[in-house]
Amino acid sequence: MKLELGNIYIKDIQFTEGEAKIDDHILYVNKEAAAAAALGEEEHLASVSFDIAKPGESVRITPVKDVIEPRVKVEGRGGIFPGVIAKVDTVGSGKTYCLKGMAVVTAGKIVGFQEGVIDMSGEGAKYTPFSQTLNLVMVCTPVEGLKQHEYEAAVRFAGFRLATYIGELARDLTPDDTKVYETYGIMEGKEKFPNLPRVAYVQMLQSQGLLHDTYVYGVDAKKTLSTIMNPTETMDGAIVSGNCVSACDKNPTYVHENNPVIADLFEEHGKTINFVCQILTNENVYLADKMRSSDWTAKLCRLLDLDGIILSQEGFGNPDTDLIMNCKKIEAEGVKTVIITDEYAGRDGKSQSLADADVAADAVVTGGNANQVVILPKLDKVIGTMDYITKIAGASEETLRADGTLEVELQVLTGATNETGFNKLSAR
Amino acid sequence: MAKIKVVHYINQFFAQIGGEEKAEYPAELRVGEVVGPGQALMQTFGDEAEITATIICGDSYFNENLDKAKAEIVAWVKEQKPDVFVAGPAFNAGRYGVACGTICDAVQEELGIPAVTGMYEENPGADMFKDKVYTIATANSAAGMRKAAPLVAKLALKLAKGEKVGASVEEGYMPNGVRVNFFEEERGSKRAVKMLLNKLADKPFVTEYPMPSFDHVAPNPAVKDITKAKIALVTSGGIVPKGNPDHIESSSASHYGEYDIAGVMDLTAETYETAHGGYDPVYANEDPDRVLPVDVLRDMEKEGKIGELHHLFYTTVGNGTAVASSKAFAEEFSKKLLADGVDAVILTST
Amino acid sequence: MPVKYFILTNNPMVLEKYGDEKDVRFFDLDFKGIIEKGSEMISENYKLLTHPLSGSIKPMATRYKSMLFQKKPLDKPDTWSVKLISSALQSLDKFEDQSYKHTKQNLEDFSLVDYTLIASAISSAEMR
Amino acid sequence: MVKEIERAGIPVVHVCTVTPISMTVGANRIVPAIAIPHPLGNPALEPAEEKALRRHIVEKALEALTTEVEDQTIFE
Repeated sequence: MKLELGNIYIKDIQFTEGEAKIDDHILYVNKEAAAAAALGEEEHLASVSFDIAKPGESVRITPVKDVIEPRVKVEGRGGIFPGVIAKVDTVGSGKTYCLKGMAVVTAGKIVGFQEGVIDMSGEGAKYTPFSQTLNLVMVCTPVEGLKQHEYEAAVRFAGFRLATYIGELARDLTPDDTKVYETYGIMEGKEKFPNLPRVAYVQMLQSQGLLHDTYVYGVDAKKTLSTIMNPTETMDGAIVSGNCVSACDKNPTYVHENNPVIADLFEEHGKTINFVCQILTNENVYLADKMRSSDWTAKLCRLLDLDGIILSQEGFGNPDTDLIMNCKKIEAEGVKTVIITDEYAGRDGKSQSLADADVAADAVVTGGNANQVVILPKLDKVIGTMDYITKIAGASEETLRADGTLEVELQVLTGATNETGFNKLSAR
Repeated sequence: MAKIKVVHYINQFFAQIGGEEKAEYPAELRVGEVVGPGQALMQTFGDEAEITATIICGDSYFNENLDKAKAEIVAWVKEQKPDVFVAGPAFNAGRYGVACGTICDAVQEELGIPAVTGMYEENPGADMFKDKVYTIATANSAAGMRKAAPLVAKLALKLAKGEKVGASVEEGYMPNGVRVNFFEEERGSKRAVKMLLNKLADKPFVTEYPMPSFDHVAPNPAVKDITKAKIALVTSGGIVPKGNPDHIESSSASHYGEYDIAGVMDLTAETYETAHGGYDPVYANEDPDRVLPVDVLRDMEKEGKIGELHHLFYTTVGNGTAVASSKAFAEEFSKKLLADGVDAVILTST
Repeated sequence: MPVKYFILTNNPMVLEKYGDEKDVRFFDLDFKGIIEKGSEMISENYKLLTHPLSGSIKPMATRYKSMLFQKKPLDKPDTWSVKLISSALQSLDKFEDQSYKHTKQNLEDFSLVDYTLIASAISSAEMR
Repeated sequence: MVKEIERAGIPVVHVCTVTPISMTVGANRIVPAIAIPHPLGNPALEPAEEKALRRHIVEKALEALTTEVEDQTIFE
């Protein structure tokens, strides 16, 4: 399967009364048109409002629900976000354009305590990757008396509709640069790279229940057995986030679209490794499901005759158990594993980082201790609302200090300790 | 601003007094003198810091007269009032490494002065003290001085100035169980791919998070003949003689009790009670045997089912007591139990 | 075949939703209390069926926790259950006690999230 | 405490009410006790019966001390 990604580097975002377009790398957004596109026939949202946050500005976005990169499929089967926005079809081949350097950010109170913070400048900006993107922020207001999970779904779909609408503006442009990604059938790959180690990416998807869900072609990962797919499918939005918890280590849709493990494995593909495929597995609450999913994942690794895998988890505590089970069982099949995780070692860094451990997990990459405390400066402007800040997981009682600064744990910063290795933050 | 004051501790060898044959060299304070590796430290200190005194002590003298040497040296350090205390580096010299760790720990605990040392990872002093004292990881011989001295000196300056200490891999000290965040050159996924490539090629790689081995202590062999064994009782249920003579706190105990039950056949409400504040004390006060089974063990002793009930029992309150303190209590009284020839322990907890 | 279970919880919503048709054992305890109650159940040889740290809401931040246990006790404590609950007990102290967050609105949200987590486990247990 | 006693080379049996905590602190030989306020007794019983119950637990403890174990074992 071969996919050509075309990158279009957005230099600025501006509102316009006129027609929405991308001209000379500047995105012009017409608020009414964008609102109409985002709302569609959605009756659960009373209104949406837009704002723009640029790197370096004294701006805080909170509470943040999801971060999405606008893309458009110009050639090949299906469309962006298959089974969610586009109809179900096998994506991952042909040609897709991505609007780089920008993101659609959805904000709004869903479950009072969960969403995270993006600071565009100051101490917090160092830790969240989304302080570096031009953010088109959409604040969603629910209709009266809407139930949380209905509101979550409404904001989720509004975000995907907006991102797709913005992506369409690039359909007829010419990308600044392109990159081709190609994977082969099992036998074909073996013939092409007979003596390169066979490597796959095993991605654990958050799937514990409402507000903790991930969707693959629109299907809730909780109900699936472990499966395999082509890594290029993720580049067309095959995996999207429905996740509302623990801002620092949940995978926003942006990370699913730009999965760093996939990108860095492709770098080595055909040179030092044969990047065979991607394996998806879930993180359910029910212990027997954990047994079944980790058994199934290890079985797939054996069936594919893999030599090595990279395993990433999403979230903390419950998934630590799946992470260790997957690692143990895959290593037991003779397949060498490297796991990527983050840590909860307490504010003083002295507690045990993971809720489970095993000697088999001898190769670990860490995205840092999410309990580390940081002081966020008082920023001039807030997009969204501030009254949840003390309620966001990790924020403590004295969070909002007299001088307006915020004393919080990294936990509250969206993407700060991402567990797919998206950032450079680490710990020792 | 005034220069940072440093006191440097070295052994007889690095003070060019002699090798093993001079290991009995008694502790000596040389004020205003920079000796041996002190010179190497000074190169990094530049004009930011100065070694105001060097303390020299033979490795045997130190380890054989532990309390005396420690007291002497801590007193000298107290006098000198340095901003930071540096010991070694000891490389792979075992007794020297243990001496460096011990004295640094004492200086930090008793004087509150930050300390730093350096040694090879397999030096016995490393495992003993790396979690208490910043210990720069060095090569296994003095050939590693050129690389080690600057690291020791830089960390010493940082500690003296009260600056935030970075992660172990940034500053060169041995991981001490405290996880510290920092920014790598490459993103996590890139590091993961490189690690996998090394692992696939059976090349060495360094994990970024060593799995805790749960510090599991393997079980001791079973008691061969229980009818000849001396059994001791220990409890975290807080059973103490009536009136709690040693005032063991009802929670977060700061010490443990050692009490003699020679001739005591049964714990009664009149003679013993519980100091434990974490549970309803009525039943334990009514009959302390319900926590510490002295009555049953005395019967068994008479029937020859056990060799002997040790006349001393050890007690503390488990409620809220810091893990580190109960660990320290047990380390101490276990030595006494061994010295008294105890063959096995029954530990009761609520 | 579907597992026979009972629900241990301190979540009023779980009691309200499942109270009359399922074996719900409700204890009005805080987060630490219900985890300790779970630990007692395990020392009475009941086998834990769900992960005590389910939900990425950090321990001590949320107030509610529901757990499924196999109805029939085993003859001695189940090792995996013991391991999971003791790791949950241990992880309690590395999180600041955030019970100040338990405003009325938040408690409803915590309650809902815990209910949905146990509901997803119940559907697995009943093989629905 | 139990780990330090074991580390010192003295076989030790931990009579503890909440066995998970005993496992967590690393005990290798564990005997479940009756209840937190009265681990080796039960006030509801007659004195003679209660002492017999206590004896039963102490015998279990001695059995644990005289049994070889590889890893953490609960003596029911």
